[in-house]
Amino acid sequence: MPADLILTVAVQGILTGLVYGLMALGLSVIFGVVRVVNFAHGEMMTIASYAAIVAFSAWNIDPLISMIPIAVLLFALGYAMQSVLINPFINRPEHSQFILLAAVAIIMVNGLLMIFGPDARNVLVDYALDSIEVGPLLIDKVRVITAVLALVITSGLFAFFKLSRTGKAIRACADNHLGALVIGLNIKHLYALTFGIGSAIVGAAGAMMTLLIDTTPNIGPVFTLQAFVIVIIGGLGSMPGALLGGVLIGLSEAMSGLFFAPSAKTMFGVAILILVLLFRPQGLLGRKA
Amino acid sequence: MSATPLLAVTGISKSFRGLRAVNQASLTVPQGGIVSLIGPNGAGKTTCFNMIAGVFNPDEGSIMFGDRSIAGLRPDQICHAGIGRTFQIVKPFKELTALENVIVGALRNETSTRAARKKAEGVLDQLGMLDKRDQPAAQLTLPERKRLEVARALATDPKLLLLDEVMAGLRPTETDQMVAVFRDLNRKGLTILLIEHVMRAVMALSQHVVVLHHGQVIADGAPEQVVRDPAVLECYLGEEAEV
Amino acid sequence: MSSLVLKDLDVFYGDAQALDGVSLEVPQGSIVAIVGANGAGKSTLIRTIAGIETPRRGQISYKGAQIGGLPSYKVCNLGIGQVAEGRQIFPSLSVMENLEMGALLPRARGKEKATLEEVFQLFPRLAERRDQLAGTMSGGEQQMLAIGRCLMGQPDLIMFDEPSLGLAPAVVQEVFRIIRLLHEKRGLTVILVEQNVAVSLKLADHAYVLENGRIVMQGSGQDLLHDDRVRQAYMGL
Amino acid sequence: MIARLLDGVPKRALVLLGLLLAFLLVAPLFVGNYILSVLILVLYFAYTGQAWNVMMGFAGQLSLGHSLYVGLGAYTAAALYVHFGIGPWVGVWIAIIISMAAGLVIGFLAFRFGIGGVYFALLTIAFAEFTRVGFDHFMWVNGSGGFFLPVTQYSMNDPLNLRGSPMMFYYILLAITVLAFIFCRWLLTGRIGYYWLAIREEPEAAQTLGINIFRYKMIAVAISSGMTALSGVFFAFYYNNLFPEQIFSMNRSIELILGPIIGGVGSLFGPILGAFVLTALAEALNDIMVALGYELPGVKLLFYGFCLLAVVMWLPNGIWPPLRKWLKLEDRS
Amino acid sequence: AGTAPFNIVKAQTGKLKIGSIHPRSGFQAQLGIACQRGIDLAPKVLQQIGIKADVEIMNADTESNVDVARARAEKLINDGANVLIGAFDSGQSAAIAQVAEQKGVPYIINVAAAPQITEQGYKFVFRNFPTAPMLVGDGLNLMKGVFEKSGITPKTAVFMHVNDTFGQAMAGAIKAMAPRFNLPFQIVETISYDPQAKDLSVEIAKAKATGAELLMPVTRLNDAILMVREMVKQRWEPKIVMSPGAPGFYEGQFYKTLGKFSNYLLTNVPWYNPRSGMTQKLLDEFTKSYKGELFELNVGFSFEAVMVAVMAHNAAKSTAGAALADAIRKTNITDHVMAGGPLQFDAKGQNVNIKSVTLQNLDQRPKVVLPLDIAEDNLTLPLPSWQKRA
Ligand SMILES: Nc1ncnc2c1ncn2[C@@H]1O[C@H](COP(=O)(O)OP(=O)(O)OP(=O)(O)O)[C@@H](O)[C@H]1O
Ligand SMILES: Nc1ncnc2c1ncn2[C@@H]1O[C@H](COP(=O)(O)OP(=O)(O)OP(=O)(O)O)[C@@H](O)[C@H]1O
Ligand SMILES: [Mg+2]
Ligand SMILES: [Mg+2]
Repeated sequence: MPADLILTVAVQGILTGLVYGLMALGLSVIFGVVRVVNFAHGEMMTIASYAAIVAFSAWNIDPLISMIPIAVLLFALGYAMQSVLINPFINRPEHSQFILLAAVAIIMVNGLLMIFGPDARNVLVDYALDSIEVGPLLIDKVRVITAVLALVITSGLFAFFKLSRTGKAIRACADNHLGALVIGLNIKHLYALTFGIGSAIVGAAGAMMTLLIDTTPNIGPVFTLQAFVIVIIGGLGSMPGALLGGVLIGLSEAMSGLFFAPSAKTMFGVAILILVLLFRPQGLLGRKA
Repeated sequence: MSATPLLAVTGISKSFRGLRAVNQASLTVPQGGIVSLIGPNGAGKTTCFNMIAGVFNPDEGSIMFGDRSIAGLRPDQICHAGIGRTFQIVKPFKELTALENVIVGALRNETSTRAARKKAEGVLDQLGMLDKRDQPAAQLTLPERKRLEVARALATDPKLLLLDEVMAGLRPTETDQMVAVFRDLNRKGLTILLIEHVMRAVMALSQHVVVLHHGQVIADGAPEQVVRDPAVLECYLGEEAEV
Repeated sequence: MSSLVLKDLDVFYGDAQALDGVSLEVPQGSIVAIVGANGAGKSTLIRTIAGIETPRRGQISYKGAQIGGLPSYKVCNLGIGQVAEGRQIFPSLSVMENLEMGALLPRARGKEKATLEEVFQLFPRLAERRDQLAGTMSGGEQQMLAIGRCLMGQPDLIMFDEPSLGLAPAVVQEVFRIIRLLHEKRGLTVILVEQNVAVSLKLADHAYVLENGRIVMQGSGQDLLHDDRVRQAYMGL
Repeated sequence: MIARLLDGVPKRALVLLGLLLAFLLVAPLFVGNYILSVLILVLYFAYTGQAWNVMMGFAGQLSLGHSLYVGLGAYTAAALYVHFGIGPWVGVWIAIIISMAAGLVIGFLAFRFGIGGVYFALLTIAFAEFTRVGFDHFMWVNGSGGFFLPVTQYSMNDPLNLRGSPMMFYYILLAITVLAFIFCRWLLTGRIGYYWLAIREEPEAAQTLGINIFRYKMIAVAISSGMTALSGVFFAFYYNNLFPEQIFSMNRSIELILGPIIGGVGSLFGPILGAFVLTALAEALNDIMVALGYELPGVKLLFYGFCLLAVVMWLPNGIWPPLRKWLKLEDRS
Repeated sequence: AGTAPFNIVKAQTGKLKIGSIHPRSGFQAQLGIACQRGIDLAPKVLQQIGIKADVEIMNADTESNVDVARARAEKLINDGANVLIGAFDSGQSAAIAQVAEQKGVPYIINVAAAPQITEQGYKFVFRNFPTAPMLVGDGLNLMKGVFEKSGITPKTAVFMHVNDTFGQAMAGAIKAMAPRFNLPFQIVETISYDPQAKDLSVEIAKAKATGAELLMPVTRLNDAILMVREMVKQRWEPKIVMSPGAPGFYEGQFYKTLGKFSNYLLTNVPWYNPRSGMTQKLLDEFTKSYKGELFELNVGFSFEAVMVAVMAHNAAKSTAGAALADAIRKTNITDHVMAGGPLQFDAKGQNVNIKSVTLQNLDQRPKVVLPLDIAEDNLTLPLPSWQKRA
C-alpha cells in the first residue's frame, strides 16, 4: 500500500477525530459534573445542526459564524433542560435518568421531523469541497478548520474548569451534593450552568458538523453512541481525554477502513472501547473514582 | 486465656500512596474475650479492620484465625471462616426492611428462608429493634442503622465480631444498654474486637485494650492500666481526660 | 439582641412531621445548645435554618430579616455557616480545594489567604495533608476539614451538628476548645447540637431540649445541667 | 415450594392475579386478529422485560444491550432450523446456551474488573453493537441481507415447529410468560433473591455477609440472558425474518426495557404492567391520530415521548408501586 | 385458522379500501413519503385517464420498524382494508406479507428487492418491483450498451456498496451473475461500508488508489452524497461512475446538495417511461401537487400498485380477498408508467417484465439515455473533470 495513501488517511482520521472529540466533550463535561448520562446528546447536536442550516439557508450565514449564536442558543436550552427537567432527577437511579433523557430524545427527533421533514439537509459553503495540497497529501480544508476550532474550544474550556472560581465550584458540586449546599453553593444554578456549557459545546460541534455531513432528524443516536464510546475511552469527565478518545476513534476507524473492511470499522472503535473498559475502566486519561 | 488465641494479627502494614496507615501492628484476641482497639482519629484502626475482614490485602504480616491463615481472603470468605463485621460508615440495604436486612445475614447458615426469617427476628429482638422490623432501612435513624449493622453481622453466626464505632451518637443510657447486650453475647461465647471512641463503653466492656497511634501499637494491656499510660494520655485521651 | 429567631416552625418529610411548632432565640454572641434524643429533629432544625429544608409553617428571622424559605446559598451568604452531620466534605477534591470551596461565598472573597492561615493554625494536620484527597482521610481529619471549610466562609453564626461524633476523646476536647475559642476570640454566635450533653451544656449560655420535634424544656446551660430529668434522660446519671 | 411462592401474598392479590390470568386465557376468543396481535406484543414485551428485570431490578446491573441476547437467541434457533432442520424446541436450548455464554463472557469481563453502573451499561451497548456489525458480515446467516425462515400456508398449527396461527403463538407466549413470572417469584423469595437485592443495594456490605458477589452477579446475567434468548427464538419464528440491523439495534434494547421501567423496576408485576401500558398507549395514540385525521409523521412518537416523560417525572418508581398501594396489595410481587 | 368468531363480516362489494403502509417516520421516512405521494395521486390520475377508481385510501406508518409494520398491517386489515400496498423496505414488506397471506388479503409490494419474499410460496403477495438479481442483470446488460455507445471500455473497476440488506443483496447478485455477462473489466476491489457511515474519506482514498476506470456504487441517498463529495475533495475522476441499480444518484436531494457535481453520473434502474402518455399525466399532477419535489421511481411504482389494485377491483367486482387476488394474478396492463413490458405477475406473484433504463444526470436532473427508443438525451462520457465544471 502506498505510503502517501496511508498518510493521507491517517491525517484525515486525526482531523475528523478532533471534531468527534469536541462533540464528545459536551457529554463528558455534563457527566463529569452532573453525573447524568445525556442520552439526548446526539439529538441536541442535531438541533444545533438544523439551526446552522436554517441560518445558512435563510440569511446565508456561514456555520463557522452562526456557531457562536447557536452555542448561546444551546446553552440556553441546556440550562433550561437542567433546571426544569433533569434537576429533580439528580438523586434518582441511573435507569430513571436514562428513561427521562430517552424520552427527551424521542421528543426532539420527532419534533425535528415534524418541522423539517425527513429529507437530509446540508450547508454548501463555497469552500466546502476545497482541499489543501501538502506535499503528496491532499487534505480536506473544512476538516482542518474544524479541527483547529475544536482544539481552541477545548483549551478554553479546560482553562475555565481548572482556573476559574465557577469552574472549581462546579467540580465541588459534582463531588458532594449536600456538601455543596452546606457551604452555600447555588447548586441548581451551577448544575444548570454545566449542562448549559456542555450543550453549548454540542451546539458548536453541531454547527461545524453541517460542513462535514448531511443532517437528518434521525442521525442523533449514532452520534450519541459515538460520543459515549469516545468519552469512555478518553475518561469520563476528562477534557483532554475526550479529544484523545476522538482522535483514537478517528484514527482507528480510518486505519481499519484502509486495512480491513470499511463496513466493519465501527467494530474497531467498539473493540477499543471494550479493551479500555476492561483494562482501564476509568478511561485513558480518567482519574480513578 | 487459652493457648491459641482466636485471632492473632502479627506485624501487619498497609500503605496508601506512600502514607503508611498501619505500620507493623500486632494484636491478639483470645477465645471468648472482648478486646478494644482505640487510638486517635486516623490512627489506622478501620484500616486494620479492613485487613482482617478482607477488604484490603495487608502489605506485610500475617493474620491467623484459629490455626488458619486468613490474610488475602475475600470478605465473603472471611465471613464463611466465622468473622462478622460492621462498618463505621453504615451500609444498610436501604430499600429492604430492617428484617430483610437481617435475613440476608441469617441466610448464611440457614437453609430455608423461613428459618432465616425466624432467626432474624430473634436477633432483632435481642437488639431491641423488633418494633422496627418492617421499616425500610432508609428510614431508620443513624443509631438504629448502627444497631442494624450489628444485627446483620450477628445473624451470620460469627465466632468473632468486629465492631467499628457502633456506639457513636448514642446517649449514655443507650450506650449502657448496648454494653449490656454485648456482655450478654460475650457470655454466650461470642468473641468481640471493637473500635470505639466512647470511653464509657470501652471501659465497661473490654478485658483488654490495644492503642494504635500513627499505625503503630503504642500500648497494650488491661483497660485501667492503659488509660493511665502517659503516652496514651498524651496522644489520645488528652490531659484532662474525664472518663 | 437576638440574632436568630425561630417562630412556630413546622417541618415535614413527606407526611411525617419532623418539627412541630418550634420557637427559639439565639442571642448575638451566645452559645446555644440543642439537646435531644436520636431522631428528635435536631438535624432537621439546623437544615431548616440553613435553607436546605423548607418549613411548611412558621418564620425564621436573622438579624431582623426574614430568611425562612430562602435557598441555602443565600442563607450562607448572610453569615450562617454550618458544620453538618456526617461532615459532607468533597471526597475527591484535595484538602486544599475543599478549603477553597468554603471561601466561594461572595462575603468571603478577598479574605481567603488570611483565613487559610488561621485555619491551618487551628488544624496543623490539615496543612500537613493539604494535597491528600479528602475522602481518604480518617473520620477525625475529615471533621477538622469540615470545620475549617466552614470557617473559610467567614460566618458570624456557626451551627455544629454533632461535631464530636466519632472523634477521639482528645480531639473531642480539642473541638470543644476550638468552639469556645471561636466564640470568645471572634465573637461568633454558636448553635451546638451534641450527644455529649454534659460538655455542651457546660459550654452553653442557653439550651433547649427537643423531643419528638417539640421544644419541651429550655433554660440556661447550668440550669439544665443540674436538672434531674435532663441528667437522667441524657446523661445517664 | 408452593408455600414459599405464596408466602406473604395477600388473598386479594391471588384473586386479582387469577382474574387477570383468566382474562388472558379467554381473551383471544373475543377479540379480533388485530387485538390478538397487540396482545402478543404485550406478552412478548412483558416476558422480555421480566428477563431484563432479573438483571437490573433484582441484581442491580443495568444492561442497555439486551438486544444482543434476543438476537443471538433468534439467529441460533433460526439457523439451526433452516440449515439443519432442528426444530425450535431443541434449538431453543442451544440458543439459550449461546446467549448465556455471551452474557457470561460480558459478565466475567465486567465483574472481574469491577466495572459497574454506567460503565457496565455502556459495555453492554458496546457488545451489542459489536455483534451487530459482526452479524452484518456473517454470511452463514446471510449477513446484513437478512435471514429468512421458510413460510408456508398456515392451514394447521404445528406447535412442535412453532409454525401456525397467531392464536397458537399467543398461547405459547402466555404459557412462557406465566412460567417466567412464577420462576422469578421463586427466585426472588429464595436465598438468591435476597442475595441479589443485597448486592443491588450495597455490594460491599453484601460481601461481608458472606455473599460471593461475583458468583451471584454471574448467575443473574446467566438467567437473564438465557431467558432473553427464549424471547429471541420466539421472535424468529413469529416474524420469520431477521436483520442484524434491527434485531441487535440499540433501539430494540431500549424498547425492551421501557416496559419494566415504566411499570416498576424490581417488582415482578412491573414488567407486565409496563408492557400493557406502553403497547396500549402506542396503539391508542395511533387510533387517535387516525381519528383526528392528523397525518403529520412524527406526531405519534412525539406524543409518546411526552407520555414517557410524564410517567418518569411523576411516578419515579413506575406505575406499579402506586397502583399496588391503591389496590391495597402490600407485597413485593 | 385463527380468525375470531365475532369478527365483523366484511363488505363484499362497494368501495375498495386500500391500506397504504410505508415508513413515513424513522430513518426511511424520506422514501416512505415519496411512495405515499404516488399513492395519494393515484385515484385522481386514474379517473383522469378514464379508469374508474372507487377507492378509499387508508394510511399507516411503519415507523421504519418491522414490529410496527406487522402490527399496522393487522390493524389495517382489521379496519377493513381489502388490499395492502407497501412498504419500500424488504424487512417490513416480508413482515406484512405474512399477515396478508394469513388473512387472505392481497398485498402488492411497490418497492422492495429482497428476492426471498416472492420465493416463500405466498398466494396473496404480489410484487411490482424487480428483485435484486433482476436489477443486477438489467444493470450489467445496460453497462455493455453504455460502453458500446460511448466507445469507452474500462479495464478495471471498483465495486463499492453499502452493507445493508439491499446492498448485500445486490453484492450477492453481482458476484453470482457477473461471470455470465462477459464483462470487459475486472473488479479490482470491492469496498463495503456501514449504512450509518458519516464519512467515506477512507473508502474513496482506497478506491482512488486502485486507479480503476469504472466506479460501480450501490448506495442509498446519504452515502451517495458523501461519496461524490469525497470524490471531488480527493479529486478522483474515474472515466465512468455507474450504479448497477441503486437509489442515490437520481434523487431530488442529491441534485439540490451537489449541484453541478451531480452531473454525468449514471444509474441503471427501473424508471418511468418518459414516452408514455400515462406518465405525462401523472407527472403533471405530481408537479402541481408537490412543487419542487422530484418525480422518481418510488412515485411511479406506488402509483402502479394502486392501479393494479383498482383494475383488479373493477374486474373482480368484489372486494373479497380471493377474488381480488385472482384478478390481480390475471393483471395485464400494456400501457402503464414504468418502462418495460406489460404489467403482469408470474405464478409467484413477481412482475418479471420490468426493465431498467440507463439514467444520466444532465442539467441536474435524471435523463433516460438508454435504451435509445425512449431516450431523452445523449450519453456524455467520459466523466468531465470535477474542477473544470462551470
Ligand atoms: N430525609 C429524610 N426523609 C424522611 N425522614 C427523615 C429525613 N431526615 C430525617 N427524617 C426523620 O425526621 C426525624 C428527625 O430527624 P433528625 O435527623 O432531624 O433527628 P436528629 O435529632 O438530628 O437525630 P440524630 O441524633 O439521630 O442525628 C426522624 O424521625 C428521622 O427519621
Ligand atoms: N483508601 C484509602 N486511601 C488513602 N488513604 C487512606 C485510605 N483509607 C484510609 N486512609 C488513610 O489512612 C489513615 C488511617 O485511616 P483509618 O480510617 O484507618 O483511621 P481510623 O483509625 O479508623 O480513624 P477514625 O477513628 O477517625 O475512624 C488515615 O490517615 C486515612 O486518611
Ligand atoms: Mg475509623
Ligand atoms: Mg442529627
